[in-house]
Amino acid sequence: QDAVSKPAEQPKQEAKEEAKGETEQADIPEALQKPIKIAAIMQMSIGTFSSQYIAGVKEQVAKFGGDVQIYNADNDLTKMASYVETAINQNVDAILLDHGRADALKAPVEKALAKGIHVVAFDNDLNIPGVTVIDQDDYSLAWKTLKTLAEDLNGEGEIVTIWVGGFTPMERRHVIYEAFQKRYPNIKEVAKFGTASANTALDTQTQMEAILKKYPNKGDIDAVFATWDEFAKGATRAIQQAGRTEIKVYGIDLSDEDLQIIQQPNSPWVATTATDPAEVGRVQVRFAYQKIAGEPTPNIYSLEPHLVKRSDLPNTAITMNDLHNYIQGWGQSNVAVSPWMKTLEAKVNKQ
Amino acid sequence: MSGLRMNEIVHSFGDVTVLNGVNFHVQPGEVHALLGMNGAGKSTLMNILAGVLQPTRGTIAIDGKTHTFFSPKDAKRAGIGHVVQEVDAALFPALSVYENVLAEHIVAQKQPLFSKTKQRSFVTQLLARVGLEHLSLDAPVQTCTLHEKQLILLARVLSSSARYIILDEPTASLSDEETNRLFAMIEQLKTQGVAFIYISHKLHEIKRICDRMTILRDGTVVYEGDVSLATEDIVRHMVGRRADVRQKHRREISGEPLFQVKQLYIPKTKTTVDLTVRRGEIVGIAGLVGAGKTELAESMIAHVKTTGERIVRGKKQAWSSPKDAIEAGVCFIPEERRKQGLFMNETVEKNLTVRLLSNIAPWQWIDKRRERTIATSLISSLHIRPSSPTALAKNLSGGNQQKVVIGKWLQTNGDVFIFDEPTKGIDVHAKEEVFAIIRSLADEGKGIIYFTSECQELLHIADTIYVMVDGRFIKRVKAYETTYEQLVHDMSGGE
Amino acid sequence: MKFLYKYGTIVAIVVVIAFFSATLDSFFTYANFSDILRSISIVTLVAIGITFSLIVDGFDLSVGSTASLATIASASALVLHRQELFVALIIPLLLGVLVGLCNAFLTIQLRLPDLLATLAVMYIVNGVQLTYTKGFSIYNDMPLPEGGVAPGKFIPSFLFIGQGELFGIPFSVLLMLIIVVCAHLFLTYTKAGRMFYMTGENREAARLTGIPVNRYRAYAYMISGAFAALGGIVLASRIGTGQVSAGAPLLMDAVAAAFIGFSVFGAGKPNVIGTLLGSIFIGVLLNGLTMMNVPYYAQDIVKGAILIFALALSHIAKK
Amino acid sequence: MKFLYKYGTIVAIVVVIAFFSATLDSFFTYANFSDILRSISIVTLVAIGITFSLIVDGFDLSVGSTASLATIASASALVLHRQELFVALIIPLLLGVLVGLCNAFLTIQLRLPDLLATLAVMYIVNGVQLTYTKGFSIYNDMPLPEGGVAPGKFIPSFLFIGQGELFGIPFSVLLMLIIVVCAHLFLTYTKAGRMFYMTGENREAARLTGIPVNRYRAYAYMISGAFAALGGIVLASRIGTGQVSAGAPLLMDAVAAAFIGFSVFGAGKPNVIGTLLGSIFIGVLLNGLTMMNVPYYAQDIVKGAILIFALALSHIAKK
Ligand SMILES: Nc1ncnc2c1ncn2[C@@H]1O[C@H](COP(=O)(O)OP(=O)(O)OP(=O)(O)O)[C@@H](O)[C@H]1O
Ligand SMILES: Nc1ncnc2c1ncn2[C@@H]1O[C@H](COP(=O)(O)OP(=O)(O)OP(=O)(O)O)[C@@H](O)[C@H]1O
Ligand SMILES: [Mg+2]
Ligand SMILES: [Mg+2]
Repeated sequence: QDAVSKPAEQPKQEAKEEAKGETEQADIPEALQKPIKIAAIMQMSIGTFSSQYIAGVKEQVAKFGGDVQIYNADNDLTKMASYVETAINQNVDAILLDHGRADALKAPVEKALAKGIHVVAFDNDLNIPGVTVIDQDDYSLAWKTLKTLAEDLNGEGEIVTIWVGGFTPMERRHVIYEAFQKRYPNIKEVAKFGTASANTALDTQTQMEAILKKYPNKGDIDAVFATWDEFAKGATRAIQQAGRTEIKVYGIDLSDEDLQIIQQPNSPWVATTATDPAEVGRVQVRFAYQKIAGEPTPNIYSLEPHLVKRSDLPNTAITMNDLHNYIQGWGQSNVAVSPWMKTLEAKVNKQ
Repeated sequence: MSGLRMNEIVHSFGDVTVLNGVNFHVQPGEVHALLGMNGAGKSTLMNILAGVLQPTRGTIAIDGKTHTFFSPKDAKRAGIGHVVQEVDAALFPALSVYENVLAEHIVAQKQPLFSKTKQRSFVTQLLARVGLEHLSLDAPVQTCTLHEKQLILLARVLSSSARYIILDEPTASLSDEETNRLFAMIEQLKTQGVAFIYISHKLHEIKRICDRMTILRDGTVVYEGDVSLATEDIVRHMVGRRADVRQKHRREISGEPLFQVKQLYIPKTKTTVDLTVRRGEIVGIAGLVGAGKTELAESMIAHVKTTGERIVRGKKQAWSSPKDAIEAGVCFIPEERRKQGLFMNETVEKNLTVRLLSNIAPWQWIDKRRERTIATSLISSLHIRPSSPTALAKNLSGGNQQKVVIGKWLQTNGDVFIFDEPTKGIDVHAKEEVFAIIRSLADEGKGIIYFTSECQELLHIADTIYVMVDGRFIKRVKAYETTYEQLVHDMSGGE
Repeated sequence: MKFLYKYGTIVAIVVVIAFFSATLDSFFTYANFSDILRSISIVTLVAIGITFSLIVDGFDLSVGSTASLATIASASALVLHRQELFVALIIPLLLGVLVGLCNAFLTIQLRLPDLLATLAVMYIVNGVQLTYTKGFSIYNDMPLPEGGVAPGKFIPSFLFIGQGELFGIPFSVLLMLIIVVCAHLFLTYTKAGRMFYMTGENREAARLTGIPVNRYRAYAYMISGAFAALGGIVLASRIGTGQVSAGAPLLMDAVAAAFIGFSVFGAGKPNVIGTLLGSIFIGVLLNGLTMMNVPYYAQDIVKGAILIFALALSHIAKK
Repeated sequence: MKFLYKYGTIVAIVVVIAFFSATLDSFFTYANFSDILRSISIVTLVAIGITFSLIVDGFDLSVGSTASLATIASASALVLHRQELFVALIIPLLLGVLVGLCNAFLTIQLRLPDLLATLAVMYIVNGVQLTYTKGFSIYNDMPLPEGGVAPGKFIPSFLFIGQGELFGIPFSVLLMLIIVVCAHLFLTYTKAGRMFYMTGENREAARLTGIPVNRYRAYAYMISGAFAALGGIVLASRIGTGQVSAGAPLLMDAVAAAFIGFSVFGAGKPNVIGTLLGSIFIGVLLNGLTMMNVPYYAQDIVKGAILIFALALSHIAKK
């Protein structure tokens, strides 16, 4: 399982080679002459990260003139598996998966492959030849944030951790957190909590308030490590409303809404590590199109996460589309780009 | 034309005409008794007066002005107050005494708010008038006793300025002292010009409190006038031709004692009773509504938690639920068939065979063919209509429902049958059929206990009659040694 | 026994508070209680709505999704349509009443069982708010599909509802308390309040007493919808976002609060003071357990156990 | 009218299927129907349990969390304790029965209202399964806190339950159909089944007829727990993971299926064939709407609307 999510070297090189050929004009492959039908199946849709991921998928498919159907399994893995089967029965050209677990999806995905339907997965542990798994490298995400936190605290202090189990990415992030605790024994965890519901941010806010009351003095808590941006949002609001902005928040994941919160004056949310959710969606679609076109695709592709610090951002409000101006390499992965894609986009544009 | 007049009132439930051109007249400030046997149509007439039912034909006039009541609200506005016979239908159980008393007042008042202190003192006054000054205003009504509930309803009626108040069996569950207080209150209101319509089966009360009376028989008025009529004459008017039923032939019972209770405690009336049934004997228990008959019957079969000895065929029993009683051979046919006796949404067949499942399903698996055979034979021997075993119980008429309730016990090997008001609400024809069933059970050597408030029936069917008043047996007679008039007399307290 | 029956729930709350105060230094402080009250204000508003539907012997499962709808509606009015405070309040409330009307139509006119009808409405309303937003949350400066960013903002006057303070008391707490007091007075001291209770207690008797029972049942559903919407408004203001499906988790807590309220003071019937106490009970538990560092997964156990304890206390005493 | 009352629900199902078949090429195929049946098999099992509790006039809200508990229990038995198939089946089933016993104790002995008691048990059971796993899912080769990886695996014989096929039919569908048939026969043709119905139909009459009503009510809750656990086992086998809280979403769909089942064949009472059809109805809708490219957020609207339609059909005809 670990092997699945570790960034693999070889696919990246491949990606670079493809990037080089970008400017050349090329003919649209035979398989893509007709409009493409794609099913995007999500384990769940909570918060703005998911929204932007979907937006990325839709945007890229629209540019290619395809047709995408979004399925939301409401955090029900059996439903997710059923959706894959429904998609197969509908004879889609490709299936995009967002999260989910290999144990639940392996059988239907193999069925899809047998019927010649291409599968590109995001952030799950599928390990089937022919399926490209993109992940945002949760280990690296967690480590970048935690390292920043440790540096800022100078390796010493009291922190609050917000985490919830039951989701693959969360569990991976927790592995790094445990390593971090060993590495920095002087950073003490004074409290750890977290609930995932349809209203995670507000629940976190309520619980964070209780923690702040329990540690009412300046210096009782130095920082908050939030393993998910919904957690970070709630913690930030609790801290702001309690006027305890000396407590800094370190998060993982980023969305437009988060960006707006981070940019607020005296926002305690000082750093977050993330990949661009929309970019994830776009890359996933491009891989799917490459598969349909019959081009070679890697089995594993790890998106490079970026550390976004509050101090790196300008004073004026920006959106994630502008972020690349301030964060090196943000959202411009340029992976999985084939020469014919420009032609295809131009053709669609003309229609 | 002063006073209240109901002219030529006709009322039918479907095909059955219950009131047949009734003229009824009440003067202001009088207490007017409305008498009649069970089912004579008293409550129906009063429901029409109170706007609950709309008459098929006929008019109502108050002080010469004709009214049409489309709803209880209209009747109330015209000054009619109604204390109904079945109090629970009119009360709000979880609401306080205070709120229940004020219910109508609140609904009728114009302003959206009310002053709680003023209202509270108003309610305290009302409760004092009906003799409930000890009651806490905030106690939920569901914690009150039956007679308190009745008086609360009365207080509710007094809260509006009603000029004609209907009391439908108000004393059925009142003690002597409470009755006296009620009468004092009636006397006092009379002086203020309020008139009462008083329904009761206790004839001695009528003479004490009423000024005039109307006697109803089978939906027609047979007497209107003074109350100074001799008791025998009143009963004769009420009973009509049916009074001279043939006497029951003498039948001596000498079988072994089948079922005995000793010092059986009745929780509701806080009394204890002793009773014996012999093989082949039909024991009748006569008592007015509220005498405690149902509670006794339910105590006998351990449906109600109680103390006392139960002996079946000489063996002492330790029962904790009706299941034990049934296994010892004691069957109970309850009074409220809808609530206690039937599975309304199930078929007649399933209702009839529910006690016979161990026969038709020896290995858990129900032998449908045998079930059908048993059901069909019961249906035909009981003349149940419709005769389809798959008809739903809820679609049967009352009498046929009653036959189903009885029928389910017939093929069990029960020895003792306890019937609680088995003829309530069923027609004459069905009644005869039920009697025939009971008689044949007795002939087979079963023991029967028959609870009823209809003396007529007891004379007809019972061998031994116990008269029950307020939870006590005040008399035990052989059926052929007593008369209808005597029984009516005994049941109403023996005065 | 009588005492337990009447004050069982309150005893339970006091015991829990005493326990937390003894073991946690920072629990029994003004600031913490003000936080607890603020955190329960939303659930309490929704629970008051449920209390109304329970009073007329109905049941409204759609409140959670109605709250979500209201959250989205006020966020949309402010952010997408740049409307003023008044509009951002009135539209969600009207939508809440509308949902109540649908429930009333289905249960009263079509006579569908209320549990089922409001379940169906719950699905529909949830779908409506998701469809309207296409699953996206609504927030300040959000990029629009047609390019550019959203014209409006969560204005300070709106945010004040959920985040502001008045005389050192959070505004949402004040709002909640005022509404609890008003609803209590309304139900106890007005003609209409009595009629609600009578309708629920014995529908037949109420009809005979001259109460237009169907009208009052419809009112109750509309009030329930309006309170759910109010809860949704406070929710939007508190998180400063129009989060989709944000109201869904409110349902269970609100139902629990209203049910616990049944037994307060031995009332044996739904009542708003009881609902408030039930809600406080749940809020205190969550706060105290978090402070005690009880992991989130074990909190449910304590919550369930204490729910049973509180109920059993008054039920056993009743027997 | 009589016809509509009796066959209203079936007409609705047929109309919906006909509509989808006409508009969608790939809908009316063996493969698709087999998928639909497989997707509803878990919900149906849970819904049969609910049907039992409804038959005795009870209500069991705890089934969702019982299913979660069973999922975790079988995953734990297989993966963490390296047990055989038999143990991985019997332990969750016993736990399910135990939860049923708790429900029975609270509702029958303590006489708490069933909705409330099972709500509290729902919280507790949910907390128990989360606490046991500390919030982690259980999967093959998972790393253990004390180092190393889990000794066991989801063995093929266990995975066969949810993923295998027999004669070209998914095994879980076969299991569901067999159980529906058995439960139907049990309830219709056995003495005990009859007693369940009688107990629910009129508890007092049943008691007076000598049926030990409390025992049958307790049985019903235990059966409900056992079926929820069976649903959880199939769930674990289908997803090959001990996913925490995986059973929670089953509750609403199962309740809806059981309720729709009421009106099938005009039965007017809970019955397993009806429950199966209700479950199929929901499954067909979900499948068809997905195929028609109705966005997931709008599907709730259609689902709610059709639920109302199906219910109204038989209710209106009844009047
Ligand atoms: N809703 C109804 N449908 C059909 N028949 C009814 C209905 N209500 C009453 N009856 C019948 O009408 C007749 C008169 O009933 P009513 O209640 O007026 O008698 P009553 O004189 O008040 O008797 P009691 O002294 O027992 O109260 C009875 O035969 C009864 O069975
Ligand atoms: N405390 C009480 N509160 C309210 N209703 C009561 C109470 N006790 C008894 N009752 C009801 O009062 C009615 C009369 O009581 P009971 O059944 O003991 O007398 P009865 O002689 O059998 O009268 P009936 O002829 O009506 O059967 C019954 O319907 C009973 O359920
Ligand atoms: Mg009468
Ligand atoms: Mg009786």
